[in-house]
Amino acid sequence: MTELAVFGGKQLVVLALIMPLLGALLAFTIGGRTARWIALLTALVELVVVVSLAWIVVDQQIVVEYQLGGWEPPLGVRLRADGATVLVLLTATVVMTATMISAHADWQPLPDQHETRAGLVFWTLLPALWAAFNTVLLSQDLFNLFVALEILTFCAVPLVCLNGKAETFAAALRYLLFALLGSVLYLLGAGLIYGLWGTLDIGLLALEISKLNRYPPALSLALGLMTAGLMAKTAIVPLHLWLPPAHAGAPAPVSAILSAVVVKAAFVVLLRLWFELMPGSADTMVAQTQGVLGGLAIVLGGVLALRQSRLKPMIAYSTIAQMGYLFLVFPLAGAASAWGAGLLHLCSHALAKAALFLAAGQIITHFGDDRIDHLAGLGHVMPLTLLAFGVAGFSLMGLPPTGGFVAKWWLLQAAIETGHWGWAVPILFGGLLTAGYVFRVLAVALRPAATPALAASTVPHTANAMILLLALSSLLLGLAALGTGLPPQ
Amino acid sequence: MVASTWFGLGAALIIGLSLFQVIINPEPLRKVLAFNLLGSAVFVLFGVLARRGGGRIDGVAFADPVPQALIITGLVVAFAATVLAVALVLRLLQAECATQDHDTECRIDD
Amino acid sequence: MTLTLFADLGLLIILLGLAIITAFARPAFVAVAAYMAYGLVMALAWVRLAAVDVALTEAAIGSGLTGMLLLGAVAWNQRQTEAHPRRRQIRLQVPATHPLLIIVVAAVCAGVSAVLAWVVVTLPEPPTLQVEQVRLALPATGLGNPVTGVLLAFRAIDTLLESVVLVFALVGVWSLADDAAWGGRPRSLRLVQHSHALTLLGQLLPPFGVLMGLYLFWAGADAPGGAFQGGTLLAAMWVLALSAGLAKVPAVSNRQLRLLISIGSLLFLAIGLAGWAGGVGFLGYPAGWSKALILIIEATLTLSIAVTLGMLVAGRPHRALPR
Amino acid sequence: MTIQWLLPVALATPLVALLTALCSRLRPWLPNLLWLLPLPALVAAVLALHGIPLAFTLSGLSFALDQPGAMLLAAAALLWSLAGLAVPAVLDQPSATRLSLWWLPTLAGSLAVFGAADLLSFYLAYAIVGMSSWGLIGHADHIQARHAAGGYLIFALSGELCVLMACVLLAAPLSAQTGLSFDAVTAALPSSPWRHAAVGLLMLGLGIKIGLVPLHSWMPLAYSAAPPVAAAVIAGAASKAGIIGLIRLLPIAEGLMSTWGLMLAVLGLVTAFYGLLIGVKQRQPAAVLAYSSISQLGLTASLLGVGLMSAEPLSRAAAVFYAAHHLLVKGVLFLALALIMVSGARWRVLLGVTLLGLSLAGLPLTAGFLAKLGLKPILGDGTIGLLASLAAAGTTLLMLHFVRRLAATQPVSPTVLAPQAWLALGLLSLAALIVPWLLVPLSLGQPMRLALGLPVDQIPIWNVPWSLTRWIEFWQQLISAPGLGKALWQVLWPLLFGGLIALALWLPPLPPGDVLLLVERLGLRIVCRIGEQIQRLEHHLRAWPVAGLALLGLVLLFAVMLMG
Repeated sequence: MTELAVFGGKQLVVLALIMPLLGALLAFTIGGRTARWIALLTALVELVVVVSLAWIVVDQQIVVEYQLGGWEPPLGVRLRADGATVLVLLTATVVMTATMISAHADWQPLPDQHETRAGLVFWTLLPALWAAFNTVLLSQDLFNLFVALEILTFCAVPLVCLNGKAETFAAALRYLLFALLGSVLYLLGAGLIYGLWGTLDIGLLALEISKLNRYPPALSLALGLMTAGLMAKTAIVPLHLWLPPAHAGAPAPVSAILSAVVVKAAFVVLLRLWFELMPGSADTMVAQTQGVLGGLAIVLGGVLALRQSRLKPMIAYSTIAQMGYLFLVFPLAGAASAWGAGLLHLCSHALAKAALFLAAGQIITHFGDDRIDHLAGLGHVMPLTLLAFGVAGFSLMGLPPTGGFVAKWWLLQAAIETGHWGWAVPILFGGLLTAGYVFRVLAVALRPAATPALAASTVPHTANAMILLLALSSLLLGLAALGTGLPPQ
Repeated sequence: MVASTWFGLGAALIIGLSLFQVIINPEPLRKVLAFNLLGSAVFVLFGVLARRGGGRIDGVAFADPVPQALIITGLVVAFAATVLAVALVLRLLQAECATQDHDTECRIDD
Repeated sequence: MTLTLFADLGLLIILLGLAIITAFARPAFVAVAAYMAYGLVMALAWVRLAAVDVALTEAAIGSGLTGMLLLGAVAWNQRQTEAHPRRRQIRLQVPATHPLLIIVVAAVCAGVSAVLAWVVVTLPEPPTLQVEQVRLALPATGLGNPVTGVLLAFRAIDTLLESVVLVFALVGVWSLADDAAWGGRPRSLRLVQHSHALTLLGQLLPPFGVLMGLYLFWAGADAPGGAFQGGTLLAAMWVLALSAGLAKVPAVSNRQLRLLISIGSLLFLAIGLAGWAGGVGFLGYPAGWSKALILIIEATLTLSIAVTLGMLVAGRPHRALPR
Repeated sequence: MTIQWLLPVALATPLVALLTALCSRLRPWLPNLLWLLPLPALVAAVLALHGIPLAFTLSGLSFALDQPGAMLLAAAALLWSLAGLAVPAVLDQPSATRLSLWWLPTLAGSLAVFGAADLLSFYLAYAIVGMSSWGLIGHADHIQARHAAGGYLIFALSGELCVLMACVLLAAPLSAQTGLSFDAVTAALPSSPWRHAAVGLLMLGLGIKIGLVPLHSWMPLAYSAAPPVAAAVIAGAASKAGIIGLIRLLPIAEGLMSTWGLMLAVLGLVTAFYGLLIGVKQRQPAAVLAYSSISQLGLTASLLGVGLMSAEPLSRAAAVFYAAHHLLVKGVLFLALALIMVSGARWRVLLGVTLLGLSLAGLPLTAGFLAKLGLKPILGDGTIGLLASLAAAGTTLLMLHFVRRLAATQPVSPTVLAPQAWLALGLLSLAALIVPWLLVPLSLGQPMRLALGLPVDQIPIWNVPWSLTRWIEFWQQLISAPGLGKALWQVLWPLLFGGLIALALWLPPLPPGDVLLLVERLGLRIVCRIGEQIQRLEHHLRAWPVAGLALLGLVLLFAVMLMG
């Protein structure tokens, strides 16, 4: 009974995984007006759980492992939380909680209604998506990861077309089909790996692979299938066809989650494959190819973001560009700072991008227009929202002392350390493009309005507070990273 | 070559076929169908792996149970995906018909 | 030996033929019908691969339910096309792709097939799989069927997630409803207005089907079968009754319905959590209790799966409930 | 008693004030507070000059005030405070409020850049001041301002990225033990394998900031588009971020970079003359001042270049003084322009402006004379010294031209200004005339002794506490120096020469921005075309078959690569 009395790291790992799952199931079962409160309560409990877990892992410098059902791998499935995992877990928790709180007033039933469609779907699928994301982070089993990634997709797709607009159905279908294609390839790869060593546990596989001098053809094909399949889910150029319509067309809180959290899931698995299964793969041709695609994404995403006329597609293309930065981690993996840079970029982008999308949502609702050329007077009407937008934008640009800056700094450092100078070019050029589209919005928004009689807006304080919180977290993350000292060892 | 290997070769062939359809066929329902074919071929490959690890006890053939369990889970997940995709296609059809009735253009192939 | 090899090769050739028809037949009806046939033949192939549990699942879900779903969609598509002759086809891409592109895609697909085939042939011998580990660990669970052991004990987390996948997929399908129809019933599944044959079938078949389904679940502990196979069979019977017009599809706002749908996963989760109290950790079963607990989980899962699958086939709510 | 809290308070004050802007009720009060906010920094700087070390570290960012930093900080804080005093007088209420929102971060960055004690904090402050200046430049709501702000942004960002890359390169050879302090950076640089890239990128990035030819084009456009009161702080204080960067980061004492030094010296001199030549052809007074800034900053850069070439640490001292002097004088000139554009020209103001303008050229008895004198021993009597003298002649010419253009400035509707504006101008002028004299013993002591032929004592240049007795002693020695008469003539002849040319010449005007305008139109068209092509490419990539093909292609590619 002592296990129940004191929640140690092991219990917290399990709770972090099942709390949102339980919340989603209860929200669905009870429904009505209660669904929202169940989801919000879940978020708060999960926040406490994850913060405690992070505290334990960071404070005691330990790696928490948990064998589900007590079955040891290769038979059973293992959960594992190390420092990097809890950082991403914490980021996702902050993003999720803030998004839920800022969206708490949306899709409420009318007085004579029992529940609304969008309300039930949102408050059920968002915790479900969260549970899936946490599973992706914590699970050490390749097949379990597949199931979790699938749940993530199945929850994200209906959320994309939550507003019921015709064009979002097409976007959602496109998203679903391409994500499925990626999953099938991943699954095939996982199967081949099982055929080689009879296990799906990443830790055991890493042991087996480290014994090899040369990869057998089955392993090569499996890794190729898994890598490409996961890349399809991260929307790296040229596999990004599904992202812009889905992320731009979804309701703003959903877009925030999709861009901040969902695309990161597949990337985390990719990091695991390449850093845990095959350490020292930085100089392989595959890593170089991934880097090239990353650079391509930075340029393509940045240019396309600059050429959008509306706010949300602009932010969606920005996600494509920012995912590009993450892929530069692979060719730079030889440097000590690359891993930290990728992780930090992932987290600070998540926070900043969520803030941007939520701010865009408030702008659409309360300013009534998201055409960038029509935003004049926004600074006067919604100063706080614009401030948050600006701070988040600065983090994307990599202005100090934001998290984006420190990540970029470490990436550049990695480029120098490994002697691959060329990678500095897309990093720096991408910053220029990012600054271009962020300042383009700020420049218009700070102009006085053409019609001076714009009333000060009535953006709910909670929403503004959450957006600011997200933007400032991205900033604080940078300060905290700076505090840990440079360069990371 | 044992029979299970032949099944593996067949699965490889069906995977190629269905991948081609998934990429080339423009009709969403046919894409979904091709996905199912693709998924089933991938499961056969799993089955071949399971059979390789099996054997015979008292004259009854048996296979590695782990891939079998994975296939059962995978089949259910694939069914969920199919349901969702078909529901989306039907909803899209309905939306398309509605716009057709109002005689307005709706671009979705972009 | 050679005789069975010939039989296997014959099976394989039939499978390939049906796959080609599924992939390339022009009329969508033919393709779907070929796919259903493919599923049934595939069930045979699974038996040949010594995977009877999979064979049952493939026949029930892979061929039966999926086929039914696709057939319905194709029929609806055709009806709509006839009703709206000027309607544009929905396409996710511009159909007239460049011939060069088609050739390149074909070449790359062939490449994937070839590499896969090569890999299959060159897999290392002897295989290192988990047959032994499962056999050693199985007695602790009190089960006789190793597949059920893997599903509900060793990899219980997968099965838990798999059961919630169905719930969330259902929410996803429902989410596509019109706002005005929310809370209401899905479209009636009745295929024809009044068919004595169907009514008769709907009345005759379900008792046997339900019995068979319950047997599958019960047998699953020690012989091929289990919650998913049993649940699917129950669902199929329910759908049959619905299409015969013998029962009404419940409204999506129905509390009992929602509880039925989620009870399997919730109970699974609850028993998993109770493992902490039993000192065996999350998703663990205390010694001696495991078979009983697994049977309880399987029973509720069978029920939930049956209801969920039935509702999935019924689709999104269509008509609002009268206020 | 410890007063270590003063420095963090001084640097954070503007940012805290910025937070009050979040409250819409407090926001209209901000412009009236602007003069107050830099005062803690001024106090901190004066204390630091008196030998009280101030420093603090926050989350890996360290700040400290040594004497060069304190000197520039004192001058900058003075300018920011007095210019801030004038803001509510020359702008209407809503406009001043909007300006304040950018004024405050620029102020914060501008003060912090002088106090930064390591690479990271320097880059942080440098980026803040660069980015927020954008808001000051684009403040006015007309197409010219937007255009100028856009141009500024492109230049500033490119510059900042170069500086960022340079900083990363500078930090690369350092370890966690040594930290990122400037001393560690300059010490590690000569042996670093990346030293040439680092110094080159540094010069490129900082060169954009201080407007070295050919990276100067943004400056005239920006300064003439910005409200003159904002231009006063940008041209005066913000541009010195580039100078302090060169002072801090160039490994001058090491003497291993003579090629780069020569390049910087030559580029600086070219810039000095280029600014003069184009400047005298300008009609807008703000543009004339902008070209004058280009020229003066070029001269400062060339001073540091010579220092780098000959490993002469004194060049830093001279550059600090030169920059501090320019900071105050340029502030006065822009502030005068700001007031005159509202209320019309007045002869008293014009007289003062003439005096201070000629101070830039080295008019005896002004502080500029001291600055020029300090250059002499470093630049020497050779070609570079001669060229510097000629530049002074040109500056005379340019300043007289500015006064003429200023006199011709007619406000659209002359308004009576609040007295605080004139008070600000008066105080700033006094400061520009007097403060440099106070700073001389600390910074120019040894160069001036050299220039006047006095023996150089062994007192270290930096970190001697400032005190009145020391100051009087210094000047007593200098006034009795035998070389004073010769030095006076050396500084005076270019001034007279320039004045004579000014009388003789009359030149047709050129538009501000020169090269930029020619490149811009062509460049924009090419960039737009490239953008269109990329968009088209992306559209094709998003077609389903292409994406599917790419996916399978990657599978095969990766598999083949891994099989090796």
